Amino acid sequence: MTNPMAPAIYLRSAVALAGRFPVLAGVDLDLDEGSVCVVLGANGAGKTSLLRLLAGLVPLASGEGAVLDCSLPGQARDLRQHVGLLGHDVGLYDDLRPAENLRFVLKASRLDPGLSDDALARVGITGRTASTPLGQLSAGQRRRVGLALLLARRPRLWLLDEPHASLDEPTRDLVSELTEEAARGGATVVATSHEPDLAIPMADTVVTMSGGIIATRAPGGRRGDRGWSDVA
Amino acid sequence: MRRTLTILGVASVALVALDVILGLWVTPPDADQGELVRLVYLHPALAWVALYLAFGMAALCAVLYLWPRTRSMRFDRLSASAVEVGVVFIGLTLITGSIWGRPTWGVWWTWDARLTSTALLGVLFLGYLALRRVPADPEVRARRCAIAAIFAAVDVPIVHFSVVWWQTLHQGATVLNPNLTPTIHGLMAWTLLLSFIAFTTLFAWMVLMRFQIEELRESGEDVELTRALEARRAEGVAS
Amino acid sequence: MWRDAVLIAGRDLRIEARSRVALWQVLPFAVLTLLLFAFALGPRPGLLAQSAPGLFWLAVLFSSVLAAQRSMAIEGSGATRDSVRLLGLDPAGVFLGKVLALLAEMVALEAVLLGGVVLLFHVTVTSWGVLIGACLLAAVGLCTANVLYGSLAGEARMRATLLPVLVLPVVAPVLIAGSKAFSASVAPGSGSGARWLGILVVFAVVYSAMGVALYGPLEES
Amino acid sequence: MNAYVAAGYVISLGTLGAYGFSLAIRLHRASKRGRREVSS
Repeated sequence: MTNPMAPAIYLRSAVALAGRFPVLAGVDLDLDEGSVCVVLGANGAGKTSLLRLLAGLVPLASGEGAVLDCSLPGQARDLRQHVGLLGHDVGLYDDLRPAENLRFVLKASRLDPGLSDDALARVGITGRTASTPLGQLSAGQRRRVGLALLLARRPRLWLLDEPHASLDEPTRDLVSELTEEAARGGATVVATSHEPDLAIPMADTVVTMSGGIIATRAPGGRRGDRGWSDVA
Repeated sequence: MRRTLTILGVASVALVALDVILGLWVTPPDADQGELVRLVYLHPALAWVALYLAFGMAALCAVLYLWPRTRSMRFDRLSASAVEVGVVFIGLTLITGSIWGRPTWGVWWTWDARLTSTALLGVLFLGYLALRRVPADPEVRARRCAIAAIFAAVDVPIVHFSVVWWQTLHQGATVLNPNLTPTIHGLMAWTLLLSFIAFTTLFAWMVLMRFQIEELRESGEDVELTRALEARRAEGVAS
Repeated sequence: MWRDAVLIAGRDLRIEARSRVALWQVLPFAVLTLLLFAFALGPRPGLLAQSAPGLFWLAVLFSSVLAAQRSMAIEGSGATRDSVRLLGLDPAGVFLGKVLALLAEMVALEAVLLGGVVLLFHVTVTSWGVLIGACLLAAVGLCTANVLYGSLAGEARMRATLLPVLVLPVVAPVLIAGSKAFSASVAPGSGSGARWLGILVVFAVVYSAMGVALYGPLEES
Repeated sequence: MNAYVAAGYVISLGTLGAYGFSLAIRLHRASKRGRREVSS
């Protein structure tokens, strides 16, 4: 496991490019293992690109970076297996049923496919919805399947892109609950959001991004189980 | 860099001019082909540049780009330049080939093994150029094009053998079409050699120019990158 | 590698089983091309039988490109591609998996088309061994080339038009060798079939090897 | 002078000339753009 002192995420003036455009123009970020960080900011500020950089899906064009002891951009490939990314589109196969989707991903990650059933039960995908192809489920239900995937894979880094967007009340509570549970279980969570009132209470750190850099950083409302919280 | 370009340019124009003068006026016509043989100072040289030089270079640069230690965008640009110039030469090889074929076989196009495989390779590298135009991240595009160039190069022998076997069964290459390069000697041989040198230099000049265009375009974009970074940050501060 | 290959092949075939695209779209297209060829060449049986080898392989070629478009569509773009890249599968395994899935569809397609050609074009095959061998080898060659160029062509909107332009010139030798092998299997006793099978073997081996070696960097893009 | 030979030479040299000329123009434009970027 990572030694407790080294931060789970360490970025120094990180730049990421989309073609010729610098979506990330010098990001500095430090996050500890097991902490929850919420990233606020306008559309186009670079929030999603930050998540994809942390997932090792976007090459670090310049600057320094290390996530979960994998240095970027060199060890991006090794980093990916420890990362769970959940965006607006859940990134699974519409023709397959939820359980089949999960079993495929679990087998690919060398995990026991049996985990899929209780993960789906945990997020409330049971009975008829469990046997209808993913394509025919609603956005909320698809998001739940995405969450079930994260639960089953238990990645060390959870990257959530606007997890609360377009969800009903119970599903939103489920998102917050599962995120808290994951962080308590030692996972590091980074979530972007447009709903500060929902996001801040569940976060140790809240940063705002604009113009491809981190503009402000403040502590969030979550009392870390370590009992400290520097009330700025 | 500019100086080498101009020297190469002058040299290639001079050599090609010399080749044309010798080829058209100084060298004697052939015994059985008559004046038509003058195309021999054009067609084989074009074909040599197109098939071996251009696509050999493209494949080599592609491998060098893909090889991690020697990876650099310059090889990608070199490979692309070689393909673009190569496609022009392949077009001319086909045109001069069919012009030469018209009086000898009476048709503009024959399914002669060499012409067919040249045409197929031409289409193959048109696919490369089509792939190159797909908007993508420079590194991603470079990687895709390098792999496409290697595929095409690997396909050359397969295409060659399948077309040659296919063609010989079809209508017997040796019987119908006289060997395109008749046995020649003396001044004609020297001119032929000159034609190879002239067109190789011309090829080198064109590839270098095309490469320089890409370099300048790229360096233009690097300059823009630093300005883009400042603009991006300013955009943040403003909002 | 093989573990991932089986996994990917299973996924692709399961998606095909659910969506039945190959069965209800690619197969009719293949049979349709046979009919169109017949309409083009006219009903005279002698002519059709004589050109049957070429027509069969043209139908197989175009259908293989269609099937490959479908197979690449499964990879999806954006979120789905991201989530698969997060799984850390062995690229060579992914490549072989996709080829195996496409191969299953192609062999079934070739079987149906073979029946179609024999029936519709009154073809009497003497040495089935050469023909079946050619069909299988060519299918491997076609599938490997199609999967490779499918991932090379990249995003969906470009791929529809780019894939045929890229892959058809490359698989021309398969068309040539296939047709010659087919006519060798129809003409009694002419032993030149082996040469064409040789080309098909070389093609299949070369493109499988390149796929295993180069699919990694390809997927990175 | 045989018509075919003439055609062959004219087409080849014409195309090569035109392509070379287009390269020269593109090079000139690119280098001008390159210089303008750096200087501005």
